[in-house]
Amino acid sequence: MSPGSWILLAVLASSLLPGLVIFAIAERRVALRTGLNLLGAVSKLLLVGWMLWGVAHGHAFELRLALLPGLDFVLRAGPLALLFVTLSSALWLLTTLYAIGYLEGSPHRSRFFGFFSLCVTASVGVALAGNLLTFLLFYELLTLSTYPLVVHRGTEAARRAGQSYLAYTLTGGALLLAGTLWLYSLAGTLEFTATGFVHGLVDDHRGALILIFWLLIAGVGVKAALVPLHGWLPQAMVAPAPVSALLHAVAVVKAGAFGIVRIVYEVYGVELAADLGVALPLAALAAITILYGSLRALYQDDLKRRLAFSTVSQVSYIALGVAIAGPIATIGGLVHLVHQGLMKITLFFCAGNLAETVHIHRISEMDGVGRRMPWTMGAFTLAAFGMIGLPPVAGFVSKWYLGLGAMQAGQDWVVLVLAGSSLLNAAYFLPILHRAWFRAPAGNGFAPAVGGRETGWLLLWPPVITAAMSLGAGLLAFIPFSPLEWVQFIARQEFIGYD
Amino acid sequence: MSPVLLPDLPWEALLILLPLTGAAAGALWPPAARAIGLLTTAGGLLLLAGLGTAVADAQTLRHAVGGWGAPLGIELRADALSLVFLTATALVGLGVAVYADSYFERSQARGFWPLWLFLLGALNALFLSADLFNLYVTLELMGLAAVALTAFSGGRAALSGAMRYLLATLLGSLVYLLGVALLYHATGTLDFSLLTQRLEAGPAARTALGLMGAGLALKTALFPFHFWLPPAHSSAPAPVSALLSALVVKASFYILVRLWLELFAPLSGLEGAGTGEVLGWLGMAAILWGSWQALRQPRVKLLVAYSTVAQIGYLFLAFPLLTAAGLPDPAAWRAVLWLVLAHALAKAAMFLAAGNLLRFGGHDRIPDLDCVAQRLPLTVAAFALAGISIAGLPPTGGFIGKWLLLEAALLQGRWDLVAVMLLGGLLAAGYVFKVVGHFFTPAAAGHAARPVPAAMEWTALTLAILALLLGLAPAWLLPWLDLAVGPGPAEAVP
Amino acid sequence: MSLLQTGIDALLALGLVWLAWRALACPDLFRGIVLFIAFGLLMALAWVRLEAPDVALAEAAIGAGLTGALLLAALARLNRIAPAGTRADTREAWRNAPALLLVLAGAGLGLAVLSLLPEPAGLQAQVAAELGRSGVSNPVTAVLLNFRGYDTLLEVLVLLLALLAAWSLEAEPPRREAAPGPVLDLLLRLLLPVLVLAAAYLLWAGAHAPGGAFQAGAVLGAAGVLALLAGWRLQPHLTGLPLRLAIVIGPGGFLLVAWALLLTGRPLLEYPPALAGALILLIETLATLSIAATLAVLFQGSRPAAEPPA
Amino acid sequence: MSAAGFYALAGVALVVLGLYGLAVQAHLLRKLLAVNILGSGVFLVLVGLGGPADAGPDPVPHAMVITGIVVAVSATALGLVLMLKLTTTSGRPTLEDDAPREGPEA
Amino acid sequence: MTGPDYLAALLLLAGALFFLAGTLGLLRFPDVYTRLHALTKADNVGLGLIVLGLSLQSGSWLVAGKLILIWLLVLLAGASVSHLIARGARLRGIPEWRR
Repeated sequence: MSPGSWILLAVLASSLLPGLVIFAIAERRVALRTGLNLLGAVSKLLLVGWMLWGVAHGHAFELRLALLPGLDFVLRAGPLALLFVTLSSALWLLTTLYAIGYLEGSPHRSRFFGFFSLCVTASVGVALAGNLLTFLLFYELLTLSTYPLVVHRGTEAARRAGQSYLAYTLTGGALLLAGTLWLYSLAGTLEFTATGFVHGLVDDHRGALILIFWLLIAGVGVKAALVPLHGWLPQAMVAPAPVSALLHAVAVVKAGAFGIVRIVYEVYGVELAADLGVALPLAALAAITILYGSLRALYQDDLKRRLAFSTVSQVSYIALGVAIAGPIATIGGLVHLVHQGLMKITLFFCAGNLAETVHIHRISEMDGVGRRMPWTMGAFTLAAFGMIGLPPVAGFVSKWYLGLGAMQAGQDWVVLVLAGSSLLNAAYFLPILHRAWFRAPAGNGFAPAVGGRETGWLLLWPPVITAAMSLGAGLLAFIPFSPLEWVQFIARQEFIGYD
Repeated sequence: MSPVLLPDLPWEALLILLPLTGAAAGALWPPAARAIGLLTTAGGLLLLAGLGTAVADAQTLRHAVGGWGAPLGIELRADALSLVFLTATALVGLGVAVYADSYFERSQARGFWPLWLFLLGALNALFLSADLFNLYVTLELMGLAAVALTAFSGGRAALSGAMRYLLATLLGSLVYLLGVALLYHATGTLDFSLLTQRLEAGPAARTALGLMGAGLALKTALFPFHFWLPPAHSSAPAPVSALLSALVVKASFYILVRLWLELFAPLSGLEGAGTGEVLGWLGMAAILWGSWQALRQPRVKLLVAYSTVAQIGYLFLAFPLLTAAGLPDPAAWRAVLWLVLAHALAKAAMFLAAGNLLRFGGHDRIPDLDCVAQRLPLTVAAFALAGISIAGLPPTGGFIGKWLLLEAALLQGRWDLVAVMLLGGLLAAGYVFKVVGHFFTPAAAGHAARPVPAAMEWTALTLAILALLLGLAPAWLLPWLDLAVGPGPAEAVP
Repeated sequence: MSLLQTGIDALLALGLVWLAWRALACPDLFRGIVLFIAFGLLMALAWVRLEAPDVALAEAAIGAGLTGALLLAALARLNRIAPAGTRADTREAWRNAPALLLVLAGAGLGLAVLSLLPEPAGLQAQVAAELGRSGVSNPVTAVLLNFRGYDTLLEVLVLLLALLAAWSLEAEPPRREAAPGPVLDLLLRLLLPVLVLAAAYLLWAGAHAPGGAFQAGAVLGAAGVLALLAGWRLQPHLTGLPLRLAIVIGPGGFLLVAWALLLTGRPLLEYPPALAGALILLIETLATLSIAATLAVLFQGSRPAAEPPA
Repeated sequence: MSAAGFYALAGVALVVLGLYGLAVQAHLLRKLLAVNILGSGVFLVLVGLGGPADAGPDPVPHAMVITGIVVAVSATALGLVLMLKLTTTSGRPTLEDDAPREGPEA
Repeated sequence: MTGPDYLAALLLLAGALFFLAGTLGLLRFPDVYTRLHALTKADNVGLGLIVLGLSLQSGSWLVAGKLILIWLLVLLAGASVSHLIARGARLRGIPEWRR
C-alpha cells in the first residue's frame, strides 16, 4: 500500500465515521450533529481537493486490499473517478446545509443524517472503485443506505415507494452481479482499465460478451433510470426534498450513469463496444429515454414529479454521449454528469423551498410565487434555462458538445433528438416560469415572509449557490479545473491521440 | 502454536465434558444454574480457541476415547471442518446465552440452563465425533434437548411444533441408524477413516447412502422434509428459535457433508453424481419454495423460519457440483461452509431481533409493527443487517458466500443454480424488506409497549455485526475453509 | 440348525410383524398398548434366539416393561384430560398414498439386507482380544462401559435430559389416586426386597454374565413404579435435593470419573487396567440408582411436590 | 437362510410398518407406538444382520441396541409428556393441520 | 431316556396341557371373572408342573431351587394381579356373567 493511498480511505471515512457516530447521537444534540456533519463534509472536500491537485499533476492514488482469492478490493482515484467524487462531495456539503435547514425540528434527524452520510460514502465508493467487484459492493451499499431515506417519512406512500425502489434497484443489482460474475468467470479479472479489459475474449465469447454487456447495462440502467427501468424514480418523490436532491443529483442516478460510463469505457472500451454492435442500441435507448422522459414531464402537475421525469430525460444525455463513442460526444456526456447535477439540485432545492415555505406542491398553485420568493425563483429560472440548453448556462455547453460529437461520429440523428428534447424541455419549464413571474397570485396569496426574508438562510443559500455554479460552469467553461476542462483531461486519457 | 501460551490439553474432550457437566450440575443445584450456564458457555469459547490453535498446528487431531482407538473404540476428531461448525456454535451460543439470561424470568431460567447446556454439549460432541453410532447418540441427545427447548414456553403452538419436531427428529435418527447398521455389517467398523478405506460400492453402500441421506435431510429440514421446521422454529422462545435455526439444523447437515465428502462421493461406481443431482434439485426447490412462503407470512417469526427453509436450500447446491474428476468441488464446499457461518450468525440475530419485537409489542404481526424503527433502533438495525446478509447483499458475510457459490456454479456452467440463487436472493430481499418497511410506519392501533432489556438488543446487534464483519474478512478466513474442504479427504483415497 | 428351530424362528419373526401390525391397527388404544407390550416380550424372545441375552433382559425390562407402563399411565391420564381423545380411529387425511411407496422401499431395503447376510463383518475378534484388559468378562458390558463407554455416558445423559425436559413441561398437577387396596401393598412389601436383590444381582452379574446397569436400573425402577402404584410417595423432605441427587448421581458420577481420568493425563475415559473393574462397577452402581429413580419419576409424570421455592 | 436372516427381514418389515403407522395414524400415542416399533425394527436389523457367526455373537451391536433401547424409552417418555400437555391445551391428542397456523395468531 | 426323563417329559406335557386349557378358557370364557379363573389355572398349576419337570432335568439343587423360586414369585404376582383386575372390574361395575 503506497503512503498516498491512505487518502482514499480517508475520503471514505470522512463521511462514513461521522455517519456512524451520528446514529448514536441523541436526537436533541443538534449542535454536535451539525458540527460533525459539516466537519465531515468540509474535510472530504479538502481531501478531494488535494487529490484533484495530485491527479492533475500525474499522481495516481490506489488502494488495494485482498478480498477474495484473485480479487482485490480496489480504490483508485483517476480523473474520471474524481469528476464524480468532486461533484458528490461538493453537493453533499450544500445538501447537508440545506437538509439541516429543511428538517429543522422534525423527528428522527439522527437517523436521517446517518444514512445521508452512508449514502455519500457509498457514492464516493462507487466513483473510486477500481474494479467491477468493488463497484458492485458500493453500488449495492448505495441502494441499501438510500432506502431508509426514501421511506423516511414513514407514511404508507413512503413505504410503497421504498418497496418499489428496492424492487427495481435490487433486481438491477442482481443482474449486475450476474454479469460481473459471468465476466469474471471468462476473463479472470475485473480490473477497470482505460481501454477495457475484455479484448482478449472477443474471438471466443462474442455472444457471451454481448449478453454480459446488456446484463451490466440493465444493472446500472435501473439507477440511471433508463426507460423502461425508470419506474421507481417518480414514486420516490414522496421523500423529503434533500433526499430527492440526493437521489437525482448527488448519488443514486449519478451512480447509475457513472456505471454506464465505466462499463462502456473501462470494461469494454469504446471501440469494442462499437465492434460488438452494442453502442448504437444503447444510444438509441438513451435517445428514447430522453424523449420519453420529456414527454411524460409535460403532463405532470406535481412539481417534483415533473422534475423527476425531467431527470429521467436529462440523465440519459450522459448515456447518449457515452454511447455515441466519439471523443467530443464523450466530453458532452461526461460534462453533463456535472452540469445536470448542479442544475437539477438547484431545481429540487427550489421545489423544496416552495413546499416548505409556502406549501406549494403543484405547478397549478405557483401563480405569482416569483414575487413572494424572488431569490428562489431566480435560481429556479436560471437552472431551468440551463436545462433547456440556453447559453450561457452550463446545460448549453453539454448539449453543444453532444451535438458536435454526434456529427463528428456521423450520427446526425442525435442532433434531431437533442433539438426535440430541448423543445420539450422548454415546453415543460417555460410555463412554470410564466406562472411564477407573470401571473397574479390566486386567492389570499401566500403565507407572509417572516423577518423580511423569503425563507431561512439555510434553505435559500444552497440553491442560490448551485445556480451560480451552473452559470459559472457555463461562463467559465475554459478555466483550469472547470468541469469542461477536467472532462477534456479525461478524454485525453480515454482516447489516445485526442487533444 | 506456542506451547507457552496454551498448554497441550485434550481440548476436544474438554469441549464436550464442560457443558455436559454444567448441565448435570445445573440440574442438581438449580439456584446455581444461571452462573454455571453463562460460565460454561463462555468457557467453551476459550476451549475452542485452544482447539483452534492445536488444529492449526496439526490439521487433524484425533483423540481415542478410552484409549482403544478405532475400530474397537470411539475416536474424536477435530479438523478445520469441525472447527467451522464449532466456531459457529460457540459464537451463536454465547450470544444466545447472554440474550436468554435477560429473556427468561428467573423461575423459568432455572429450567432453561441445563437444557441449553445439554444442547451445547451435544452439538460439540457431534461436531467432534468420528464414529457413526456415536453420532447417532449425539443426534438424539441434541434432538431431545432441542425438542425440550422448543416446548419450553408451553404455549399451544409451541407444544404442537415441538411434538411434530420430536416425531420428525426421531424418525430421522432411526432411519440414519438403519443406514449405520448396514454400513457396520458391510465393513465391520463405525469409524469414518476406516470406513473410507473399507467401504465398497454395492447395494449395501447405496442403500445406506439413501437411508442416511434421507434421515439427515429430514433432520436438516431439506425441502420437502421441511414441514416440521416452520411450526417448531416460529413457536419456540426467541433464543431457542435462534439456536434451532442457526445451529441445530446445521448439525445434521454437518454429518451429511462428512458422509458425502469422505465416504460416498469418492466411492466410484456409486452413481454419487446422481444423488448429488437430486440433492441439488431439492436445494433449489427449497430456495424457491421457502422464500416464496416467507414472503407470504404475516408474522415475523414465521417469516424468519421459512427463510431458514430457503437458506438450507443453498447449502445443498454444492452437492451436484463436481470437479472434472467427478469428485466434490472444493470451491463449492468452501462457499457452503462460508454460508453456514454467515447464516448461523445472521439467522440467530434475526430471531433474537424478532424476539425483541415480540416482547416490545406483544405480537409479531408484520403490518402492525408500530414505528419500531425509532423505539427499538438497535433491534431494527440488527434485523436489517442480518437480513441483508441473508439476502446475500454486500458488504456482508452472506454476500461473500453467495459470490463464492455463484462463482463455483458458473465455472461449471450450472446456469440453473445461478438463476435460482439470484432469484432466491431477490426473494430474500423481498421478505426482509417487507418487514423492514413496516419498521418505519405507524400502525393503526397503539399497543402497550413493554421495555426490552438492553442486553437483548445488543446481543442481537452484535451477532448481526459479526455477520457483517464476516463479509469484510474473507481473505483472512478463506484459508481455513480451504483446509476444511481442500483436496484432503477426497484425494486421500487410493 | 434343526428344522424345529428354524420353524420357531420363522414363527417368532412372523409373530413380531403380526403383533406390530395389530398394535398399530387395532381400533382400541388400550388394546394397542397391551399388544405392544406383548410385542416387546416377543422381541425379548427374539433377542434370546439371536444369542443376545443382555439385550433380551433390557428389552423385557425397559422396552416392554417400563415403556408399557409409561404408555398405560399416559393413556390413563389422557382419559382424564380428554375422554374423547382416546379413540384411535382418527387418521391422517392421506391414509393410503404412501403404502405402495413404503412397500417398495421395504423391498429395496430387504434386498440390501439380504446382500449383506452371507458374510457380515463384525468386531467379535477385536472385542475378544481386548476383553482381558477391559476389567470385565461379559463382552457386552465391556463394550458398553469400556470400549464404547463414551456412548454410554451420553446415553445416561439422554435419560437425565428426558427427565429434565419432562419436568420443564409440568404436564399436570400431581393428583392422588384412590388407594388400590391392601393386596397390592402386601405384594409390594413382599416383592420389594426381592426386586432390590434382583437388581443388585443383575448389576453384579453384569461383569461376567448377562446383566448390567440398565437391566438392574430397570428392575429397580420397576420396583419404584410398583411403589407408586401402591400409593407410596416420597417423604416431602426427600423430594428436593435428595431426589435430584439420586437422579443426577449416575451421569454425574460418570462425568466425574471422566474428569478425574482426564486430570491424570489420560485420554477421555481411559481406565487404568488395574482399576477398570472397580471403576466400571462404581459407574454402574451409580447409574443403576439414577436409572431407577429417573424411570420411576418419569412414570409418575410430574415433578414430585415440595420443590424448593424459587 | 439363517435364523438371523428371518429376524433381519422381520426388522425391515417392522421398519416399514412403523413408517406407515407414523404417516397414517393421527393419534399421537399411536405415532409414538409406531416410532417404537420402527426402532425395534432397526434394532433387529442391527443385530440380525450380524447373525450367529463362527466367532460367536458380535457384542458391539448388542451394546448399541441396549443404548438404543434406553434412548427410545427416554424419547417415548418425553413424547408422552408432550402429548399430554398438548392435549391439555388443545383438547385433542393430535397435531393440528397446518392451515390455521398460516393466519395471524389469534 | 431314563426313568426321570420320562417323568419330566410327562410333567412338561401335563403343564403344557394346562396352559392350553387356560388359554382356551381365556379366549372362550364369557366375562372377565371367568377368564381370570381360567388364567390362574394355567399360571399356577401349569407353570408348577413345568417347573417340576425342568427341575428334574436340571440335575442341580441350585437350579431347581431357582426354578421353584420363580414359580413362587409368579404365584404371588399372579394372585395379586388377578385380585387387582377383579377388583378393578368390580369397581367399574362390570357385571358377572349369567346364563
